Amino acid sequence: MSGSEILETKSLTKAFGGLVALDKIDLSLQAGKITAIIGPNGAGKTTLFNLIAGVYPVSSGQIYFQGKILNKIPAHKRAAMGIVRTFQHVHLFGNMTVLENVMSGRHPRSSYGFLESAFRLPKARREEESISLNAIKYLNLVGLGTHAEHDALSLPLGQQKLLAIARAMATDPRLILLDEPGAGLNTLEKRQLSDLIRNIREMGISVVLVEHDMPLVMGLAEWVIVLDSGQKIAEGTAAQVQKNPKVIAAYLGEEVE
Amino acid sequence: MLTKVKSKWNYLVIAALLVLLLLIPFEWFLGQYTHLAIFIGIYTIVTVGLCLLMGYTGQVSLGQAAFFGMGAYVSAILSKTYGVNPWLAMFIAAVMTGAFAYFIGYPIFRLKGNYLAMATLGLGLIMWILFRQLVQYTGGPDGMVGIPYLSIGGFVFDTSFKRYFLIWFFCLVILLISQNIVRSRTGRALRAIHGSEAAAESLGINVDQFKVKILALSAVYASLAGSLYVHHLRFVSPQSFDFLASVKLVVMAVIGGLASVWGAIFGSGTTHVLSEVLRKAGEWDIIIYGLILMLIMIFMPGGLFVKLKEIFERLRLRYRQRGVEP
Amino acid sequence: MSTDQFVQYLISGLTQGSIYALIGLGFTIIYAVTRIINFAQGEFVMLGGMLSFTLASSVGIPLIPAIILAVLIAAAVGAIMYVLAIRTARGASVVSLIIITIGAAIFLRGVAGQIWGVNFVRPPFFSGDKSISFLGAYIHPQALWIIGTMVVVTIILHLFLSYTMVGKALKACAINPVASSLVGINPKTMALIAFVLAAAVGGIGGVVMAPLIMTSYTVGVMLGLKGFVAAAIGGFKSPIAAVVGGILLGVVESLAVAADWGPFSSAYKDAIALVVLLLILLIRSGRLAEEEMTS
Amino acid sequence: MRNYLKYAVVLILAVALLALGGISCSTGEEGGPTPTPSATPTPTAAPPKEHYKIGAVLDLNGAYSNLGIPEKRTLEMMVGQINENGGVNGHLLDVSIFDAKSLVDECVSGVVGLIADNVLAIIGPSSSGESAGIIETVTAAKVPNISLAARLSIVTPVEERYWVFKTPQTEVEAVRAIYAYLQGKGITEIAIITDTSGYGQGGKQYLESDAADYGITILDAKTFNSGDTDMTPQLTHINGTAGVQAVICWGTDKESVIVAQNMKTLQMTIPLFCSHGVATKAFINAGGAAVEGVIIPAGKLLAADEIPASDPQQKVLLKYKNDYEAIYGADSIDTFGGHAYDALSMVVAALGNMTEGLSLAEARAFIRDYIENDIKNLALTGGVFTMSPTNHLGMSPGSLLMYEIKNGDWSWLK
Repeated sequence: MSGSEILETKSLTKAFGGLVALDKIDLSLQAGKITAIIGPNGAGKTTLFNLIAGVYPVSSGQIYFQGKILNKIPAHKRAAMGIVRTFQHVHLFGNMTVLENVMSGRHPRSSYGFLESAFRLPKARREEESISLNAIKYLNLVGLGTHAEHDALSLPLGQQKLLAIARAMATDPRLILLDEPGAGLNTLEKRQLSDLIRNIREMGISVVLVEHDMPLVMGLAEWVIVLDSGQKIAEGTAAQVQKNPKVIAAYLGEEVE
Repeated sequence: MLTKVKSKWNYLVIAALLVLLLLIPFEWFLGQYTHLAIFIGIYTIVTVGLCLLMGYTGQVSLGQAAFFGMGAYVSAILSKTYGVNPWLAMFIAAVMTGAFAYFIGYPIFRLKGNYLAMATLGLGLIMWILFRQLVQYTGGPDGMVGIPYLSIGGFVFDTSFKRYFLIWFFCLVILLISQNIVRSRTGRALRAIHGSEAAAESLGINVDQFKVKILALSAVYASLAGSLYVHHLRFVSPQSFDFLASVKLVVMAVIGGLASVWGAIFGSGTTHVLSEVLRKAGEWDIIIYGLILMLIMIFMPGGLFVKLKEIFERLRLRYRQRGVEP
Repeated sequence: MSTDQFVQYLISGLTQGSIYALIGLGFTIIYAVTRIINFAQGEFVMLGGMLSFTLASSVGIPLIPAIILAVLIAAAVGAIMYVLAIRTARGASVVSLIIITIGAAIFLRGVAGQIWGVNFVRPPFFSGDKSISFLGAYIHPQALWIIGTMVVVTIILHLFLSYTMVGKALKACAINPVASSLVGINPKTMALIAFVLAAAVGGIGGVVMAPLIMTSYTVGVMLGLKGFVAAAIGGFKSPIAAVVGGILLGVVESLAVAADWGPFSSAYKDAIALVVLLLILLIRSGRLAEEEMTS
Repeated sequence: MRNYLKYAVVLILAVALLALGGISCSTGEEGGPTPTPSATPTPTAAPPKEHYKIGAVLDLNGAYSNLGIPEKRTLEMMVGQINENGGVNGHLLDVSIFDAKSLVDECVSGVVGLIADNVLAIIGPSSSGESAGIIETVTAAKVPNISLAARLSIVTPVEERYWVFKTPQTEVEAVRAIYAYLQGKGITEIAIITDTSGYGQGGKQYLESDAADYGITILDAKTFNSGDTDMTPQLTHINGTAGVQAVICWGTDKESVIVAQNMKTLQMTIPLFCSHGVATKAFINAGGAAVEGVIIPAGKLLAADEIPASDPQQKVLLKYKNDYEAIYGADSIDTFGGHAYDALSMVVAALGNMTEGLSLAEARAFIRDYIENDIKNLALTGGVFTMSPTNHLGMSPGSLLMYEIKNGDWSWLK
């Protein structure tokens, strides 16, 4: 399905009381591509993520996912549609093991409820089977298979970030939103991360990442969108945006790590 | 750890505990404490619900006694005043309480943290006031006496001995059900909510709905316990469901171990055995009770069950090393 | 209802509200710094009252030193409670710590019962027993003392938190313990200060309210409950918020008695008050949620 | 450092436990399974007879502890005296007292425990709510129970209270005593303010039902909760009701003082009447100026010294008062201890007439039957009792006197 749009926004706007965090943003993201959203702090990147993920309602404008309008759809329903996001501050479930974290990612792909679980009905057993199989699959994808039984928070930050991605992947998304996946990682971990993201793309999943780390972005992204103080100021290939004077202006004073 | 690799050891311990449980009410064993054991069973049922709600889902309830009381009063009123069959009354009570919890759950869970604590506390107080003031139905502050016994066919549960087995049957079934729930997709969803609501939501977990559902479930547990309570004592009075009762329930849940279903037994057990042992101490009992409560939390903040598990594990490993695994 | 009566209801509500506020303040201080709901707060209030009675009436120390001594002892108890019971509980979750405060409350109550016996007592009034006429209503001089003390204590706390080094540190610790510990504020010390402050404020409250409402070793339970409600309405945010919560609770209770339509007799005043307050919370909750997201 | 503190905590616990040990031992002695040589007056070296075990559930902590403590002291005092004189027919008395903590559940558990200890009879508890709670238990176990709580409903309907008796005057007597007094004073229009507790609601019920019989109309009825600290709003409402000649307050002592206090603050001059539940020293001591002039009905104990010798109760009143105050200090007496005195006296009377060698069940049945059928014109502190199968209170009328509080003491309104 490459070539068609996976996600579109039309004059998307979000205002918190007085301040306008996002101002009439028009985007259209190609399916099966790695898109990066960059911009200085407070540009509205995370707000954009939260709107797509449905954390809070849009003030005006529309979001379309595979042509379907997304505005009114509650956050927890979007995962089932194939949109999933990770968090800047990893947000792992500390009260679970590594494996259980990923298993909880299978939630939208399984359906048994209180009754089935209370009495261990056949349906529950069947689904648990496939849940754990898939979970292990995705755990291996990010190379954490050997840590399945550890407490999630006992992992170093690098692996925690990978685990978060595995947990998101477990929902079988069409579109995965990565919020600063590279933050706090060392060079080696960043290389692993890039490989993983490419892998995910190879699986035909569209990737959107918000990232401060320019080398990482430029190495990965096939399409880059630049936000500044709630406005889209540029988009294009990595090479194009890097030359864009607006972008350079926006980043002046911003030390680019 | 223990919950996973189920070694022979665990089975041995569980079997031993079950046998112990089975023997308690016999005269030649601990017969004279049957009544105490029954109370432990009843309060365990409420406490399990609280563990699911607080320990797993991370939602505070300072008003659980309200549901406990609803179950008790609905059962009492239906079976005594209107002559409804006690079992039916018990069922109606559970449904009513569950539904009530479900519907108040939606507004209440719009509140978070200490506002939630406040709201549940308020709910508890309001129910308590109603129990006291609706005299024509509830008998007011003095409560109701002469509530009928439960019975199956001709078999009447008219002695503590009989009721002991009935109540602990309920208790164990509920413990097992809860155990299954926490080890399932549902349980993971609940723990996810506790871990991070944002992340849970992003993984397609309907946070609000799970919250009200678990509140309703805990309410149903409390209601069942309440019904058993009145059909055991054949008496009900508002005082058993006041603010302090709600606090007592939280205490049980925490000292047992919030994040462990089986901890509920230890929580309920410890509190009741303590006050039984201390009763002989006259006016001094509450001083010592307070001290012990503090000490338990200071030395085993995770709760008794967690501590016991640690000790048990250590022993097992030691024996393993000695190579005497049976 | 005549205006005189209305004023009387307001005065009564204000007096009770001030009592609730004085107790609520303690809850707020400890919660803000440690996230602990201190169930022993009511016992601090009880201690203040009982001590001032023993010192002033039994031992016969003049009122002022007796009061000061009572407050100091209460504060000391707060410190001891923190050092012995709270700080020793390493790696305990907040819930566990809350249970410890429950244990402490039971313990303190029991000890008080042994020391002072089970009868309720009344320390001497600060300035007589002759009620003062005001806009056709009456107010007891001790009530004025209570309201005044509440106002003064609140102002002092506010200034303390806003303008002193320690106060600012406390605030910082309340907002973000981790960050503040990075800039060299020791959360444990802050927690200790919070407990001492709360105990002292509770003690002061107990001292001023005891002459009017009397005291016994069991009063801590009910007073603590009301104080908790007051603090919770205020969202455990700031001293001012706690005061607003307390006054609100007091006035609503008083007016709930005034308005007794049929079934809603004075028997339901507490229920009515709670319902009203819960509704306020629910209406505000929408906005609160919004705030959380932006912050 | 921290471990230090932990040890400190442990130390405190240890001390407390030791103290506990001391306490329970001492109670053990007072409860006296071990007869001290001096206490056993058996000149013949006959083997000491087995003890008569009696149980008591009293509120030694919590809301009703101000009733429970004098009750406990009274029982311990009596048991001491009786055993010094060689017990009942040579059987030493052994009273084990359980703390019900003013909680129904605790109370029931305590009673179950006592029954398991094979007690012959159970005295207590102090509050109506708890008392109602144990009716089923004692009835099922066929153990006689003498309640120390006020409500009439504890012994009525009597066919459902086969095993239950009580000694305190009920709210009915108290209400009628007050109404009779009002009638005498020509007061016809009153307001009532009652506690929402069982005790208060009991009073309210009879205040409303009996008013007409005494030509009294209730113009305003307000309530408060136990533990409330301000009744000004209620009283403001009453004050705003035209024609109220007197206020009757039905609650326990602390709340009643606050009512008196608030009336004074509102400068209400109409008389205040309180229930017999406030007949405690604390009411006067803490009440101070506020309760001056308050009028209450209460047992004769408060006026023991003034009771004429012609009164059948005089002897027992004086004896109890003097014995009690000899131990616990002057002016320490109150009517609640008296109720315990009456209860144990009845049990002892029954035991005194019990034949040897009865089985436990027989003994329990005998005590019940004796109290029901053979307690006739028995003068005790609360009144003159005549029990019958239709009356498990059996108190002769006129057991309550009206008192006014004058300069810090009860003065009997003869």
